[in-house]
Amino acid sequence: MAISEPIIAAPAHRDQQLSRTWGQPPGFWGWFKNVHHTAIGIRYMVTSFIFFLLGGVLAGILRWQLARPENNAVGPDLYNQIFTVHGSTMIFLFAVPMMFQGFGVYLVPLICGARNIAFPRLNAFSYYIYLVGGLLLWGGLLLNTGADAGWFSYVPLSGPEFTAGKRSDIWAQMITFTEVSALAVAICIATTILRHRAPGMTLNRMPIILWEKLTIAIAVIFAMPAVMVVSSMLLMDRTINTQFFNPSVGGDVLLYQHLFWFFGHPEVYIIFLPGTAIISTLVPVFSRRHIFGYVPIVTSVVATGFLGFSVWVHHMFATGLPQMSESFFTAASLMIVIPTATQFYCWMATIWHGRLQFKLPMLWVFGFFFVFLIGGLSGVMLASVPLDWQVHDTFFIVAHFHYVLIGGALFPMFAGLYFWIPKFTGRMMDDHLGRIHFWLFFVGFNLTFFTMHFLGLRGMPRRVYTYTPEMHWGTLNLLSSVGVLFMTAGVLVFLVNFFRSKRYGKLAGADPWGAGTLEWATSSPPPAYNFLELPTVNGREALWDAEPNQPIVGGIREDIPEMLVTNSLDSEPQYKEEMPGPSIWPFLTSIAVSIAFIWSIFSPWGIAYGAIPVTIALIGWLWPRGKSPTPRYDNPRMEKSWNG
Amino acid sequence: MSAIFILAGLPGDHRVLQPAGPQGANIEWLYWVVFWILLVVYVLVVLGFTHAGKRAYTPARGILPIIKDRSGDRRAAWVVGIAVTLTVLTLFAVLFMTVITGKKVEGLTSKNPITIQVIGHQWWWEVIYPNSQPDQTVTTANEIHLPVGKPVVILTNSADVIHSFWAPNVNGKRDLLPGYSSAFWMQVDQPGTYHGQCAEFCGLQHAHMGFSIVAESEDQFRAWKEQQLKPAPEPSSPGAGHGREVFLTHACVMCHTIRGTDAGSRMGPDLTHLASRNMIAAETLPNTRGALAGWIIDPQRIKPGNHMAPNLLEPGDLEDLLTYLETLQ
Amino acid sequence: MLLLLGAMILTGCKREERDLRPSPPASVTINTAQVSGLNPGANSVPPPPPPNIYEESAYSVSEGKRLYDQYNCVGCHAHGGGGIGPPLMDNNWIYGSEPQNIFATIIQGRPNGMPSFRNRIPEYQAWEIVAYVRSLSGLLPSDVAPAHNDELYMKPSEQSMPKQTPTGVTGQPEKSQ
Amino acid sequence: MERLRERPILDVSGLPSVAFGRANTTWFANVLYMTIEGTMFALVIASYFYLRTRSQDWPPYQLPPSLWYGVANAVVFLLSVIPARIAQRAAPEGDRRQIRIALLALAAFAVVNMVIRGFEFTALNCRWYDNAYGSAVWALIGLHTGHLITEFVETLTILAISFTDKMEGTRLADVAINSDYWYFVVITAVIVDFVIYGTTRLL
Repeated sequence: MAISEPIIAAPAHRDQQLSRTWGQPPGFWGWFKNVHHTAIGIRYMVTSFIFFLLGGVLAGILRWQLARPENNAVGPDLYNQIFTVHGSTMIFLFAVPMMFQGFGVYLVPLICGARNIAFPRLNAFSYYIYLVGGLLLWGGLLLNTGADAGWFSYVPLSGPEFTAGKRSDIWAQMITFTEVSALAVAICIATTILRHRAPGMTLNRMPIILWEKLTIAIAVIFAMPAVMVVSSMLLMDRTINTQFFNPSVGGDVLLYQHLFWFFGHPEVYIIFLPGTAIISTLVPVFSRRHIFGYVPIVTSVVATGFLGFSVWVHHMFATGLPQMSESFFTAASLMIVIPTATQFYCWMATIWHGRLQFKLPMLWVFGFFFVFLIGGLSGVMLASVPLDWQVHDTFFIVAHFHYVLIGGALFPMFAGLYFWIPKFTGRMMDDHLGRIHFWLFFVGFNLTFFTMHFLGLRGMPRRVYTYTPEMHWGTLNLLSSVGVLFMTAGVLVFLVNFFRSKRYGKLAGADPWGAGTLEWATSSPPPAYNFLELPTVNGREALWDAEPNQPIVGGIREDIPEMLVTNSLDSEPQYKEEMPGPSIWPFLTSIAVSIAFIWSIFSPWGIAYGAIPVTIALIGWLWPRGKSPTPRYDNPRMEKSWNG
Repeated sequence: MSAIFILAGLPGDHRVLQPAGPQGANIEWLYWVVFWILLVVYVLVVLGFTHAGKRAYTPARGILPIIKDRSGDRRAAWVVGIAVTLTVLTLFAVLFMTVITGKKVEGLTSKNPITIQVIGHQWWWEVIYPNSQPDQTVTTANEIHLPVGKPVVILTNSADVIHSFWAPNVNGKRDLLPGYSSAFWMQVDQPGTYHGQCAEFCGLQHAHMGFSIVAESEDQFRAWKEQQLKPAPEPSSPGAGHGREVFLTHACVMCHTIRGTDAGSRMGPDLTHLASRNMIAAETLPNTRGALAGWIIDPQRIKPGNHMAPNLLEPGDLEDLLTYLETLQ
Repeated sequence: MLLLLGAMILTGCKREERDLRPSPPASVTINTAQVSGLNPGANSVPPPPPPNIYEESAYSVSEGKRLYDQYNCVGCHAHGGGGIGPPLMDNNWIYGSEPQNIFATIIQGRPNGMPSFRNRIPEYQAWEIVAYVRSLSGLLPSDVAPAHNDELYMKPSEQSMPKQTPTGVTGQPEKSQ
Repeated sequence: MERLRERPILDVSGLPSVAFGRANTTWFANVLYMTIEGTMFALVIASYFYLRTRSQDWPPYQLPPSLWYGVANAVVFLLSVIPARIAQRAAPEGDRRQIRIALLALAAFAVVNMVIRGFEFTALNCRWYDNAYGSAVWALIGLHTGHLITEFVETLTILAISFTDKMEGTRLADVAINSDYWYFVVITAVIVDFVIYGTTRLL
């Protein structure tokens, strides 16, 4: 591409022109037509945070019930529903939608220097589908139809014979909803990262957070189909009498576990990798230097994504597998420690050779180091088969995975929120309240979950609704329950902080942290068109490495929503694509799809009849409308290229 | 760190860490070795981060400029490289110990062992000492007797959903999967009673699905088995006689077996030697007259959702029934 | 969406009820006259039967199914197909298809082989079995009828059977044979 | 953010607004979509073989399913690649007449496929509720039929668009992408047929 210079500076009316082109319709119906990634990203974050609060309330009830031996706060039936919905909510409705979809949808296009996400309508559709899935699960719980077979709903307990009614069906369809949503977002994010990066942001210069989002998107694409297949099998076993899991006619209960954990373990990394990505983004910013070991970290992220698919059997050690396969999966599970350890050492080196500014987000980053490490190390114990035989399915496991998931996702999430909320809202969060939040949460978290290690070693299995006083588990359980109060207080402080700062917070400006990625090159919050001048990139930290007169992209039409498409490897400009504008059809399609899915819980014909409105809505969505400008075709060279 | 020991010192036993047999002991050994290794790793990494933080900490209100100096990176690369290598070596050590411990735990064997079949039910354990002659087969529930110092084979399967057989003092757990029957070995060296529990979520009463392992000397074990083989004695008193009548004409007979009477249903636990057991209702209640009475009248209050129906017996009938059940030594 | 939620609220609440400490419906009295005659009070107008609350809960019906198997109803009636005893999955009812008719059959027994289970099967369990037996011939809505069991496949599951209109609903015996 | 400083410009005004083949973002998304669906097929096929290891004989108590409809369907599928390819070649040329003819032929092939598929279902040696084998077979064929119907509707929609004046620009690229998806349906059909009809005889 030719670089011509110089041109006249941006005239003010371009802002108006771009706002008209990229703006989203106002009003009630406008909300349903909005397809801009910042709006959808915020919706994902707010919705999943609400689910986080709801899931937390359930956790509080669980701890209340377990605080004393032979407590009678909730009976076994309700307890089973609550812990199932708690787990399912936190995994499917909070962790993935927050860490992958929420942060990803909002930040990826900005970090790429693009004006919107690829396939914005698909992206909007994914949000509605996710929302309906969440409402389905919670509507079920409120109607005493909450799933009650655990968040992994093993057959035959969740199967046709042992779970009467519609509880497991609702769980299975909730899975379908959330996975369709995650898969749609995976397509949007992968395409955005590989095809809409700013010129100059070659693969070798891609910020680590983009590498990680790309890895997750690909992991989602390979992992989520497994859980959709297995939840569909469960649903079919329950509704149309297929026999996948019926041992007396050739079905197999372990098939369920294999398929579920083939999804389930990558899922852990789908939740944890965004956490490390936030750490890898924040550590250099607050150490005031480029990250140490870019290549090892990127390699580790990608390797984690791959290795995540080779360890699922370690969830099934207690089923009595052949010793060879046990040793293999132990080795694989231990191997996955290596990339994570590498990242830890690289972060340490970055801080060591940097100039540490211990601002609020960094407090949470250090919290992550100390807390996640415990979970990671107890994970080494679990990878060891004989130890796993002892502590599997006990409170030791409960402690472990809360250290991994809260340590590996929630601490980075709060770090990320304190870091990016100024970008989302344009105002700074209060530092003092943020520190109170941290210490309350940190103390409460460790009190609640560290004690559970001991409960596990003392023989307390997970998912018991009560226990007898003779077991001597009472004191530890009480301590654990007290910790919840601290955590709750911490989260309340966060909410207060958020709503206060949203109104009264100090204005953030474009770049309050002196960060290096492109989302800080535009105002906070970003305008409807994200960037007035589309940037080009000269290094791994786009803003730190920019030349004094770093070129900008010119020649993109501003009267239609046009975006530059670059190639995957070198981000060389390839062509300019007109992006779809606001539309009600994604919403209508999501309603049609929801009707089909929910109907199928009650009758297998739901899918068949429900497909008709879905088809109509899809045709309405895809049918070309309005007057597009005359397309501009490339020379015959193009025609050759797609054949190759 | 001190918090760990304070918490660890609370009353009650660390069942996993108080092994009563060779397998439990092997696993306990592995636990402590891995624990200390990991503790050292944790302390080192935490020290690394705090030291790095202290070293690099720069008090400043504003935003500091970016460091472009890369002189330290070469050395850092070496350090990181060495740290990663050490990590890999540590993991190899853990892997090695895992494999040898696994082999030891699974390698337990002997000739002509005692075989015990454990069948998981929602929410109790059926225990059978199989024999080719039906009248030499012992069937009991929730209480596994075995001789100390001898490896026994546990054959498992499940009658309904997945359960998991776990006696933490003795060995790790093993899932009971419908459609699969698996066998594993177990050995207890110290005489005593050890608690065990279902470890895989199995529905409403997963919390109350315990069992106990009673390890006793060879002679005691043989005597116990002799006793268990006998059919129920004829009632010796009129009260007990009427109690048996109550048993056979009420709901009891629909689900339970008492060998030597007409009661032969296999839905619930075999009650032929009910009085010889320490606990009832899958280790939920002590086997006392009062507890038994409460259990018979309203089992749904004690274990809501379990498969035993409430029995609204006349007080006299209940007393006689209890008297009869107490004769089932 | 709202409509669906509404539908769920209407059908959902009771369907998922799990009464773990059941007490039998108190008002039910059994018309002993039914035992003696094959055609009880055809001309008199019977009082409207109390609804069997267990038929509204999927959990109770599945409990009924479990008890049906475990109390060995299977021995004579098979899985509804009949054998020594009459089939239960068709719409011929010798003693009537109303819940209290079937309940009386279980509790009191019937001539020609059906034993009395009085005292042996607690009343609430009998009602659960009644609910299940009625589901066998499609008298219950499909969302409470149980799905198939994990055993050898014998017949379509209760929930997927067509709803039948029994001919003997008034307690009128079917003229079989 | 007003940047008043003068800055050099990377001028992209000369770039085209349509790209065919790999350059196209929708092509890329379609590849990702096919990866998702391909993973699903792979998992269902893996389940089929997993269940096979849990059975003494396979298919249980039955002869292998009769070959006739499966082979017929595979042949029709393979032939249908021709119109799909013609449509794909015509798209970048902008030859709308050829696109219409090719898509019509493709839709016709899809109809034939669906009819044969209907017979295939009735001729199977099992029902989905008979046993795990039946469930796996029906799930495999059912999954594929779902894709077949989806692709048929998509082809019809594009066909309808091709009769309007909207058939230009990125819609032409969609024609080519639609053919890619049809190849996917054909490849999975052959694999599914091989699993159901071939492996029971050969392995």
